[in-house]
Amino acid sequence: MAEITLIEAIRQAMDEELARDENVFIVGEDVGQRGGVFRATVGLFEKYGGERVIDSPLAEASIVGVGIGAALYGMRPICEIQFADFIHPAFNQIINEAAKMCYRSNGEWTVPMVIRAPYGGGIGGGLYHSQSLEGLFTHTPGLKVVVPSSPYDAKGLLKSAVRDPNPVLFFEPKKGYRLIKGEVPEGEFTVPIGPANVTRAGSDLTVFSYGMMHHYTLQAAETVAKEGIDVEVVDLRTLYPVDRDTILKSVRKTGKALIVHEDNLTGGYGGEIAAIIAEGAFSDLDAPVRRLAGPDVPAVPFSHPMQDWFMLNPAKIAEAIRQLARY
Amino acid sequence: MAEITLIEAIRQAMDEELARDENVFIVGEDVGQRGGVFRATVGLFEKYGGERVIDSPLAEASIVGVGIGAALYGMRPICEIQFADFIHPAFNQIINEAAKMCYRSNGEWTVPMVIRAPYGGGIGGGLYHSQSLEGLFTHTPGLKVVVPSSPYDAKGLLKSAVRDPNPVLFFEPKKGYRLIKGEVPEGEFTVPIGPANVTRAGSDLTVFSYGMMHHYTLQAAETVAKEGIDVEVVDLRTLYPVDRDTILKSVRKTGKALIVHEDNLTGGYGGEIAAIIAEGAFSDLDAPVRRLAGPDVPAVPFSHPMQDWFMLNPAKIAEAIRQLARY
Amino acid sequence: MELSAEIKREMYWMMLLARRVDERAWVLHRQGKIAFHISGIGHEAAQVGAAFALRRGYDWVTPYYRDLALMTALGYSPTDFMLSLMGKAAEPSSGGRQMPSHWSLRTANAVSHSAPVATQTIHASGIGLAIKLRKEDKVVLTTIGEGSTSQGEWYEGVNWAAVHRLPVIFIVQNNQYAISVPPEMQMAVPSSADKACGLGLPGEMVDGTDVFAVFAAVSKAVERARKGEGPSLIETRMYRITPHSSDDDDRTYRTREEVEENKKRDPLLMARTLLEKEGLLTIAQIDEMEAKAKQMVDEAVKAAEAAPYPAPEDAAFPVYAEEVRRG
Amino acid sequence: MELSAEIKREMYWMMLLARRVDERAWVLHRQGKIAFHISGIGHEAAQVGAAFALRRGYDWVTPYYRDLALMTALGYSPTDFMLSLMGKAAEPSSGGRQMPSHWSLRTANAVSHSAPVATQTIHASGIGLAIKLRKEDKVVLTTIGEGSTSQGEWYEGVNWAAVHRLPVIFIVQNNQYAISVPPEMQMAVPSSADKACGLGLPGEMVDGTDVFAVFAAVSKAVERARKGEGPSLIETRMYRITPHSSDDDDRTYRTREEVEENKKRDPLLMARTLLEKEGLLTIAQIDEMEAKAKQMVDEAVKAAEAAPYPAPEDAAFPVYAEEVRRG
Ligand SMILES: Cc1ncc(C[n+]2csc(CCOP(=O)(O)OP(=O)(O)O)c2C)c(N)n1
Ligand SMILES: Cc1ncc(C[n+]2csc(CCOP(=O)(O)OP(=O)(O)O)c2C)c(N)n1
Ligand SMILES: [Mg+2]
Ligand SMILES: [Mg+2]
Repeated sequence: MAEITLIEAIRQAMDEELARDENVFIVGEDVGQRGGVFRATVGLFEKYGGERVIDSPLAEASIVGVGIGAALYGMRPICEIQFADFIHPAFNQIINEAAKMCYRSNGEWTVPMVIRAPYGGGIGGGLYHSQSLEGLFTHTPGLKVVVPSSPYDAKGLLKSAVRDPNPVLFFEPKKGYRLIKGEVPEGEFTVPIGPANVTRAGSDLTVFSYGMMHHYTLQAAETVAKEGIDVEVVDLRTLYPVDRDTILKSVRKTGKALIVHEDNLTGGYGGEIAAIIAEGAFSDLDAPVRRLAGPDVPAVPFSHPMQDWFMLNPAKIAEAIRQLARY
Repeated sequence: MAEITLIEAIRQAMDEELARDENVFIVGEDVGQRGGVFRATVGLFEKYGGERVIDSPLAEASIVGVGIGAALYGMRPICEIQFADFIHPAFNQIINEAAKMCYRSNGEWTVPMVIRAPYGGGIGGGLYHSQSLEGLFTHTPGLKVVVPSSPYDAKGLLKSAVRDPNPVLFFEPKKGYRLIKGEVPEGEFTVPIGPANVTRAGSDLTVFSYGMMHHYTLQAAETVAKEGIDVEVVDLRTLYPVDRDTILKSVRKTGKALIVHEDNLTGGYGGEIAAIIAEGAFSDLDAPVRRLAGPDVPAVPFSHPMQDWFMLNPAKIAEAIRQLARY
Repeated sequence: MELSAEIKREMYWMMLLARRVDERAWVLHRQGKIAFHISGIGHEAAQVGAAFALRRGYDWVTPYYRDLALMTALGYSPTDFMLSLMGKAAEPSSGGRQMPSHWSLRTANAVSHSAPVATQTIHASGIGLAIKLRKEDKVVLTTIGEGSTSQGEWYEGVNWAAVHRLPVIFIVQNNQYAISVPPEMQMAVPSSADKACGLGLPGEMVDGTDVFAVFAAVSKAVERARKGEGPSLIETRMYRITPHSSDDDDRTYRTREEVEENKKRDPLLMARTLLEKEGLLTIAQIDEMEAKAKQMVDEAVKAAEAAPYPAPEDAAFPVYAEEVRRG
Repeated sequence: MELSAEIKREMYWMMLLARRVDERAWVLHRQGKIAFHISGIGHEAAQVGAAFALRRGYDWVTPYYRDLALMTALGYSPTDFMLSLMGKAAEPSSGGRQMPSHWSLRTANAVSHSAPVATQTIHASGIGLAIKLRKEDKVVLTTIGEGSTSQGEWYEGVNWAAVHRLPVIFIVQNNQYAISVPPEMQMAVPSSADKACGLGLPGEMVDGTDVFAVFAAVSKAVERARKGEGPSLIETRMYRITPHSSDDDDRTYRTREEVEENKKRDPLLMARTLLEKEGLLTIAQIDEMEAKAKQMVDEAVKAAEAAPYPAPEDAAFPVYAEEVRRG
């Protein structure tokens, strides 16, 4: 098996889906000749032509809205939002249109569509090239929200997303694009949208995370393992709908839960997970449900000392694990 | 003291603020001669003229964005979004601009602005005239989110919002506009943004809610009181920033918490409250933290049987209270 | 294209039928049998003229709420409409989920739309893109009110079609009001057709009370689009004879004299006069049509009243495409 | 307005200074001393010409990231820029919170902007509205790239100013690319100035490499605005000589020959040639300016390198206006 980067896995998934189904096409800013500002679509314009890899005018509502229209007609658009930070103009189209179409038409119309958006900080991008936005989208019935953390999952989940009959918002941890590498089999495979993944079995406590933070969590778990703390790690992967069963099963086993995300703490996705645990595993809990998350400031600042202050890392996660283990 | 409706309290607050400060102006769709589709601005166009009560072109991003520009210049705009359901096109201006302006300019620029938006269902409005959207905005540092539930609070909080140096999103429970009446003193008063309000003292359990659901909760509390269940009721009022102290103090006293909101359950505001309680009052809890909320479907359907299925009411709240009390 | 006498009569019939259905809705509202109606009275010529320029059932449409006559011409029956007014389960747009006049008719390629204005404009371009990608000769027609052309999404949608030369016909129904706001407060150009020059597509203003003039203008645009020559923008100008909706009180912002004056250009009267003058329509034929319309409307009301409401718990579905139950 | 020799030389000096600062930024980037630079090389004539048409410090500006020369002319010093490139605390736009070139200069009435393009267009109209409401004779100038005029918020912002006849000058800097995407993929009109006709305001295209032509065109627009005659739209056309930013690789989408060809219209060279021909600029004067610029840039780099970073924990503030610490 070849070891590839996260972004190469994403590129491969799109390449294979474009080859498999002629209804699949890509639309976004600079996705054509430029191959995307992160190079996720590199080579695809040359291979499939400008009719299937389309440079959009610079307007996100139209990228998503045109995708919706095409999906209604039976196409399978993959819409690229250049940075998650620029998804806000498309909010109406995503929340009010794509996500509500099936329900509002009693199933007469569906929107099979993927929206890819690189998210997250730690790359010197400042307030508007670093945002984690899953907390704004994990409250929308009709939408699926996926965040992969490994090349294997990225490829398998993106292929599933393209084939899914619903709108899928696919947040990609951009700091991990080239940093995270992993083995990915050659042939066709998919990873189902829905189930969370227990990526490390353990008995002392469970850490729930996703994306870049899941990557860091595995590192932190190794660190504390040497200190005798046996951590179970769950990669949530599909954030919406939530895989309640896997979450509750793990907490019932370990009795302690820590939720880690980079997005701001208050009102973030971690609140929902904590609430599910607090309600569903009440009598199994040996400690308060803890959350470790980005601070409640608008977004990641640019200057490095400030960026470091904002960002989580394996050391900060390890420290939160130790504290919870001590409880 | 006069007994007035919720919407009259809102109208009075705007009237008085327009009279008090010449920097205050209103901008929105049909706010002028029409006096607003809910009649919240009725009479103000005649009294203050078309320069201070401005009919905007039909474009929400511009209503908020023009408000931001004017606020930067030193004005105090009150922006009306006709229905909360139509706030999505303004999402970028609210989240990326208004809320981040102070932080991103290190305080050089601030946006003193109010955005009023009628929200909520039960009025036969279907998917797009019934939405509860606080869950999408209570995750944004830099923004304040307020939901009044009584005429007194509505007037006092709206006046505080107009005077607040930050952007304040003011969600008004439109089903209560004429249904909810209460005493409001004649002269000048304000209600501070920030503190939650214990509206009913009790010892068996605490119900946290806001807006229309708080109104219903008080009714439900009366019902179960006759059955011997002594409920404490907290009106959260300011949803963001969260008043953690009042929340935790009440749960530490009663040992049981129920959170009630009309907005969809998963990823909703209740998750954050549950998480705060689960973490901060762990050892005081005698039962799982419960949430009673709207079901996870896109929004309130139009047809009455379906609308009733979606909506909470005092009876459903009373039943959830009984269940929790029995735990 | 020269129209046969028969087709001209059929166009008149469609206008008449839509009018009688619409009038009955107002009666039902006054009787307290329905809670809401939004009317297309005065718009029939524009809508029927446009519909007849299409290959109905082959071409695609993304309509808006004022399109009762357009939808009637596309096959949305009086019974369908009455079902929708009453929120009955068999209503084809949404099974009672959406408010009345929020159309969808899969069999006619008429796409589900929402209330947030202008979202459908971008969908039309997306459908147009799909048609172009598949190298088909279908066209898409989309409608909107003049006030809603202030919305950024409208601009983005038209721009897409212009840049990519998509087979889309953008119809603006300028009825002189957006609820209470006149066009001068929406745009600084005399006609929304003037907006075409800034977007690089042909723009034309046509008398929206003249069904045959509209037919001719739209036919020309359809031909252009079908031949791959790109989109067109057409403003059909008329007057909104009724209040905005049954919730509106138009006395607050316009005089009765103005309304009466404009009723002189009632498109139904004008078509009738014209056809009578041309000798294509006799009094007997008109009486027959009126009798048939009355009968159809009576039967529709009866059928709708007898039809069952949706089961409350059906409101739980279909949030995702997997939950769609066909048949 | 006839320009004195002195002012013409001052304009040249501003262009030169901005150019040398910009070039140094590229050097610092190659040296690995800074991580990011977005360049205004080729845009100096348009920006300096526009700046000099204003009453600087009196009129208002909402700029965009490519406006180094504009901001230099408004008083943003080379040291300020070097501080921003290095993320140092004393940087006046954001105290290191924002990426470089995300300007704000309170003393110059230059408003903080973000990265999401076109949001500043609406702010300009809001400021224009405030100026009009206060009956002052200030004007607002706002800038943007041609690609970003595809954004719905741009359209809404310009429309507002046109409808309300606000004192706003909308400058589009058409540099032939939006990252990799050419204007033909953004708009179906030959120039963004053509968009004015659809919005009902005067539109003009001017050679953006000719500082005096830009000055003349913008001066005319400023005069109109100051007299209450409403907004104007001006496209200044030039060529983006550098890659989009230091993160871009423009070899993927344009040839070296094209770039070299366009360098012939370098605005700095053109201004110099013109001033020399008019006898307003001697070699000695140029040498002196170059020496002064070099010295200023050297000192700026030194000062910035010596300046302290922000304290990490300063990143916690100011989320709300109450937290702003002045002085
Ligand atoms: C985004 C959005 N904002 C506000 C509304 C509320 N609203 C419904 S119809 C309407 C006026 C529309 O006027 P126009 O576009 O001229 O269409 P008309 O109703 O006159 O046919 C408004 C403001 C809405 N539906 N969507
Ligand atoms: C809303 C939004 N979408 C995407 C981007 C990413 N982006 C940054 S600059 C740019 C191109 C802008 O081109 P143009 O408007 O022509 O300005 P130029 O950079 O050429 O001066 C893009 C797509 C952004 N900043 N904001
Ligand atoms: Mg209208
Ligand atoms: Mg450009």
